[in-house]
Amino acid sequence: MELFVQQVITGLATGGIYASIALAVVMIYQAIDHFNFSQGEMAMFSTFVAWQLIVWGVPFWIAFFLTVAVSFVAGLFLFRVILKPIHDGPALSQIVVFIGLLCIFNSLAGTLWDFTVKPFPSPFPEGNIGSSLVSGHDLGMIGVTLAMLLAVYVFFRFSTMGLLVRAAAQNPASARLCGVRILWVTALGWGLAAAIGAVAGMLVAHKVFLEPNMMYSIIVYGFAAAVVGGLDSPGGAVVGGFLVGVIDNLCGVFVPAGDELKLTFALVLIVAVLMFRPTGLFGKRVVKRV
Amino acid sequence: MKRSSFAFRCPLSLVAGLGMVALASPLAAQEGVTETSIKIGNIVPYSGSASAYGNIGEAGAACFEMINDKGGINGRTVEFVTLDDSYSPPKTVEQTRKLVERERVALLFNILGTPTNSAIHEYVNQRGVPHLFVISGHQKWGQPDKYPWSMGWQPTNAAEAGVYAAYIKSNVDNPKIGVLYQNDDYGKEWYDEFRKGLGDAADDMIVAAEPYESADPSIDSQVVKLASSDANVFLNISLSKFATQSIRKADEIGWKPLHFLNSVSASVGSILEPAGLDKSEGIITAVYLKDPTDPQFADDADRKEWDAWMDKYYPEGDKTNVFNGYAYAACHTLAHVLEQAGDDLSRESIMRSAANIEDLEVPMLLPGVKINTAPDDFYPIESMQLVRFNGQTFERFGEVVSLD
Amino acid sequence: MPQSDLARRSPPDPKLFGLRLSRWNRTMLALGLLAIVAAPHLMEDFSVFQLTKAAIYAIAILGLNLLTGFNGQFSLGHGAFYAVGAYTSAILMTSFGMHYALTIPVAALVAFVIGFGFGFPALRLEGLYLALATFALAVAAPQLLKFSALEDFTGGVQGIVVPRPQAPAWTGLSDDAWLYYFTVAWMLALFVLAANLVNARPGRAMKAIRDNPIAASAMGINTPLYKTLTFGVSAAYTGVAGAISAFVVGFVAPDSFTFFLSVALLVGVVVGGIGSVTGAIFGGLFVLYVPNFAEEFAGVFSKGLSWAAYGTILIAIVYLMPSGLAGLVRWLVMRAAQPRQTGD
Amino acid sequence: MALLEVRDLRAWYGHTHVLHGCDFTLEEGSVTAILGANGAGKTTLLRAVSGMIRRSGEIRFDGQRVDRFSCEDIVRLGVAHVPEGRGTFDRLSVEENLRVAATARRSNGDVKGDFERVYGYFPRLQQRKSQQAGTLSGGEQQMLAIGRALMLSPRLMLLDEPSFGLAPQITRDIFHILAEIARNASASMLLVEQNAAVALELADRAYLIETGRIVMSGTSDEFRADETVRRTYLGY
Repeated sequence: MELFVQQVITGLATGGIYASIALAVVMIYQAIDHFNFSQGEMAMFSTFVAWQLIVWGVPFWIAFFLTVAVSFVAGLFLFRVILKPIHDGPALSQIVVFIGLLCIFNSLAGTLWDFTVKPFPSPFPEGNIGSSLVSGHDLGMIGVTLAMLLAVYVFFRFSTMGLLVRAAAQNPASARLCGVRILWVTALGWGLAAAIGAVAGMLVAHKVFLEPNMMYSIIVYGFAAAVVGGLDSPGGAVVGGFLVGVIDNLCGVFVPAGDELKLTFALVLIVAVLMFRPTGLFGKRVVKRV
Repeated sequence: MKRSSFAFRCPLSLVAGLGMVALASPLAAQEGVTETSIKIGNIVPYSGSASAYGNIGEAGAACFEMINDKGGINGRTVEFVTLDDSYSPPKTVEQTRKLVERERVALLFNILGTPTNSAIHEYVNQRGVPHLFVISGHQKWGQPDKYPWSMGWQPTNAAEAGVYAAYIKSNVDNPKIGVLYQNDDYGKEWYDEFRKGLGDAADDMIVAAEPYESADPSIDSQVVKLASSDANVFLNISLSKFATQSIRKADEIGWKPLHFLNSVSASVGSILEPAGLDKSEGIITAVYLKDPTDPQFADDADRKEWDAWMDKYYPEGDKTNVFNGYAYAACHTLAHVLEQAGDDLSRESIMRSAANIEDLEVPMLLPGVKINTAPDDFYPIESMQLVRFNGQTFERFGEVVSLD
Repeated sequence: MPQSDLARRSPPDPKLFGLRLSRWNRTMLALGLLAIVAAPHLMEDFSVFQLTKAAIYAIAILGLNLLTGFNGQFSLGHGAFYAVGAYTSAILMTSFGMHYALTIPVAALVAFVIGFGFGFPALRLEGLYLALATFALAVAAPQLLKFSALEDFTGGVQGIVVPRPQAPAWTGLSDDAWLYYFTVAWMLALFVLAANLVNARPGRAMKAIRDNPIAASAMGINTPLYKTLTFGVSAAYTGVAGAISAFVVGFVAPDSFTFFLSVALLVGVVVGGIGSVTGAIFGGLFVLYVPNFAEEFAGVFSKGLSWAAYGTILIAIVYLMPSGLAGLVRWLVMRAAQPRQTGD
Repeated sequence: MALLEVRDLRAWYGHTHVLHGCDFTLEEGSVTAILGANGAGKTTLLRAVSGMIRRSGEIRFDGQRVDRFSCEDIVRLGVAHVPEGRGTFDRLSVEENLRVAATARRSNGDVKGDFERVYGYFPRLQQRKSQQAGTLSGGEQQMLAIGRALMLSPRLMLLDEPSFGLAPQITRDIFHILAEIARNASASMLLVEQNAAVALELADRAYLIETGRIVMSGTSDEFRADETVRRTYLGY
C-alpha cells in the first residue's frame, strides 16, 4: 500500500511533465488539425536558448519571458516561411516536413551546445514538500501547467482569436469564406504552440536535465497523454498527462514483468482506452452526417 | 496493358540506382597503406538517439590531426575516416563494408557499441581486418582463439563489477543491495557479471533490481522503489542523464546508501556537477582514466597537454565531456601500436603489434594503470582504482587493482 | 475529417496505366532488365550489397504504401513488422537450421497473421489515433525483443548472429551478387503482384475505402474485411523485407528495429510517391543512399550536422516534388513520350 | 450600375480548364439563378467569383475590380459564399459557427441584431445553439451555412445548391426563407441549382451554363417558357 501511494505520487510528479507537453500538443492540434512531430525538438531548442541566456547572465525570469516571446515569433515565422507553401498539401507530406524539422533542430542543438547534460535552474524553492517524494519544483511545475491550462482554456473558449484558430484548423476553406485570414490565424496558432512548448521545455528541463535528445521520449508520452485525454480538450490533455504518469508507474510495479515492459503495458492500455473511447476520455465525439 | 506501364517504369529506377554507384578501384598491396600514409576507419553515432557519443569520433580525428602535425607515425600521415551509423547495427554493417571495401582502410578503430560491433564481428574476422579498441566493456572482444582480429580496450564490465562485488563482500556488514540498470546489452551484462561477482550470496544480498529504458523520460519511479526496499547499498548502473537524475533523486528523497556508480558515468563535470556536487558526496567508483574535470588534475601535465590539444584541434568540443579524454588516450594507444609495427603495416603485422603491448602508459590514464596485451590476452586495460567523491574531487583509496 | 485526406491528394494518374507499350518503352524495359542482370558484374561487392539493401527497403516501403497510399490507413509502426520478419527468419535459421530461402514464406505468414490481428483494433481508430496505436507498436517492439522471458529465442539484448548464405557453386557468383539476385527476384515478383493487386478488384475496393469509406460500404464493399486484409498483406510484405534483411545483414538485435526504422519507411513512401507502386523503388534507393549523401555533405562543415542536411533534403523534396520521385519521373516520361501534346 | 459584372471569366482546377469565358451581370437587389447539368461548371463559377480558385477575366463588384483579390478580401467586401457541402465547422457549436462569420463583417454594426435575425429565420438553430455543429442534420447544416452567410451582413450571397441532398419538404422550407431574405432586400443572390424548378421560382433572371460556357440568358419567365429548358432541366 505504501508502495502504491509512493508510486502514485511520483507518477503525478512525472505526469506533470507529460501534462505540460500535452497542452502544447493540443494547442498545435487546434491550430493545424494534426500533430507537429517536430514540436518536442522545437521546445528543446527554445529551452537551450533560455539556458544560453542564463549562462550569459540574464536573470531567470527575464530569460524565461524572453524565450517565450522569441519562441512565439519563431513559431510564427516557421509557419510563414517553411509551412505556408505546403499548408494545403497532403498530410503525409507535411509529416515528412515535420520529420525534416525534427532532424534539423536536433542536429543544430547538438552542434551548437554539445550533448553533455546541463542543469537547468528552477525558479521554485529547493527541497521537498510533505511526503518528501515531491519536490518544490514538481509542485511549481504542476502549478504553472494548471495556469497555462487556464489560459489556454480561456483563449479557446472565450476569445475571438481562439475561435478563429479552431475554425481555421477544422475547415480552412469555410473559414476563408467567413473572411478569416487563415494563414495568419494558423501562424498565430503555431506561435502560441511554440510558446507553450517553450514553457513546458523550461519546466521539464530542470527535472530531466537539458540535452538535445531530452524530448525524444517525453514527446511520445505527451502525444499519448493528449490523445488519451482528447485532442480538442485542453483539460483532458492535462488529466491525460497525469494519468499516463501514474499508469506508467503502476504498470512498472504491479504488473508481472512490468519492470521490463512498463512502456509496452502503458501503451497497450492507452490503445485499449481508445478502443472504447475513440476520441479520448474527454474528447467530443463527432458524428458525421452525410 | 496494366502490367506494361509497371514494367516500363520499374527499370528506370534501377538505371537511376546504377548511376549512383561508383566503380571499383584497384587493389593495393598493403591495404590502406602507402609510403606516406595509413588509412584508419572509425564508426560512431553522429545522429540518432546515441548521438551523445558522436564526439568520440571527432575527438579521434582531432587527435590524429595533432599526431600528423607532429610528423605522423613513422613518417606516415594518418588518414582518419569516420562514419555515422546512428547506433543501428544494419547501418554499422554497411558503413564497415564501406570502410573496408571501398575506402580500403588498413584497420578499424574505436567503433562504438556492443550491438553494433556484434553485427560486424563475423565479417571482420572472416575478412581479417584489425578491429581494434572496440568501445564496449563486453567480454566478447577478448577471444583471440575464436576472433583473432577483434580487441577491446577499456576494462570489461565484468572486471569492474567484480571490483565492486569484492569490495562490498569484504567491507560492508549485512549488505542489502538495490540495483538500477539500463535495460540493454550494457546494463544487463553488467548486472549479470555483478551477480557472478557476489557468488552464491547474490540472491540474499540483492534486495531490489530495477531496470529502466533509455526511452524513459524520468527514472524517479525506479529510484523511489529502490529506496523503499531499505537497501543500504545502491549499485547505480546508469548512463549520462539517468546517472545525473538518479544521483539527485536519491538525495532528494533522503536515501543515503553506500552508492556505487559505474565508471562510465564517473565524470565530475558532466555527471556529478549537473546533479549537484553536494548531492554526489560519497559516491564510489572505479576509474582508469584521469577525469579532466576533476580539480585534482588541474595542474597535471597530461591534463594540461590535453587542454592545449582541445583548444587547438577540437575547439568546438566540450571540455566537460569525459569521452574526449577517452578518445585521446585510445588514439595514443593506437599510435603506439602502429609505431611498434614499424614499416610492415600489413594487417597481420598490425594485429601482432596490438597483441604485444608491454606496460604501455598513455596520456590521460591514471598513474599506475598500464596497458598490456599478449597473443592470448586481448584485454588491454585491466587495472582500476577505487575512488570516492568527497564533494570536490575523486579521492583515490587503496591500490590500483589488477583485475585478471 | 482530415484523416481521410491523408492520401487522397496523391495523383493516381490512371491514364498512364492505359499507356501502350511503345517501342521506346520496350527499349527501356529491355535496358532496365539488362541493367538489373548486369549490375553485379559492373560493380564491387559493396555496391551490390547496398543495392540489395535498397531493394529490401523497396519491398518494405511497398508494403507500407499498400496500406497508406492505397488504403488510406496510417502506420508509424511498420518497423515492428520488419522486425517480426527478421526475427522469424533469424530464429528459424539458427535454432531450427532451416534453409534461408524457406524462412521467407514463414516470415510472411507470421507477419501477415500479426498484421491482420492488428488490423482489428485499427478498424476502430482513424487518422491520428491510428497513428498513435501503430506508433505504440513501433516503440514496444524493441522492448518485447529484449524481454528476458523470450531470451532463449530472441537472444535478448545481444541479438542473433545469422550466418550469411553462400552462393551455390554452380552460379559462379560472389555471395553478395547471389543475394542481390535473390532479393531482386523477390522484389520483382512482389512488385508485379502488387501492381496487379492494386489494378484489379481488390485494389479498386481498397482505393474506394480510402477515398470515401461510407460510399464504399454503400457500394457493398466489405470494408472491415478489406481493411484488415490490407493490414495483413502490408505487414506480410514488410515482413518479407525484414526476413531477407536478417541474412543479408547477418545480424538481428533490438537496436536494429527502433522507431527510426518506421520513420524511414514512412519517409520512403512519401518521397517515392504516395500510392505509387514503382515509387517504392525510389523510396528504397532514397532511404539507403540519401542519409549517406547527407553525411558526406554535412561532413564538410561538421559531422554532427548530418541530420540537419538530411532534414533539409527531406523538406526540399516535399517542395520540389510534391508527388514524390515517382511523380517526377512520370512527369518526365509524359513529356518525353508526348512531346507535341504538352501545353493546355 | 450592376452589383456584379463578370467578363470573360476563365477558371482552372489544377491543369484542367473548366470555365471557358463566361459573361454575366447581376443587378442590385435581384436574385439570379445559374442553371446547368452536373459538371457544367456551376460550382466552379461561384468559386471563381469568390476567389477560391485560380481564375482570369474581369470581375467587378460594385464597380470595383476584384478579380485579383484574395478570397478573404472579397468576403470582407460583402460577398457571402454558401459553399457546396455547407462548410460546417464540425467541432464548433452552432453559435460558435455563427460567431466565426461575425468577426469579418464589413461594419461592426449590430452583431446582436444579426444573431436575432438569423435565429428568427431559423428557430431550429436557436434551439440547438450550443450543440456541436457536426451533429446537425443535413437540413440544419444548410440553415447554419445560410446563417453564417447572413452574419457577414452581405450585399451579395452566392448560394451553391442549397437543396443538395435534402428532403423535398426541407428544400421547400429553405427556399421559403431564402425568398423571405431576398424580399427583405437585405442581399442580392447568385444561386446555383440543379433543381431548376425551385430555382426559377425564387429567381428573377437566369443563365444557363453548359460545359463551361454560358449558352442562354433571360428572365425566369422566359426560361420557363423555353422548350429545351423545360424538357432538359424542368422535366415536363
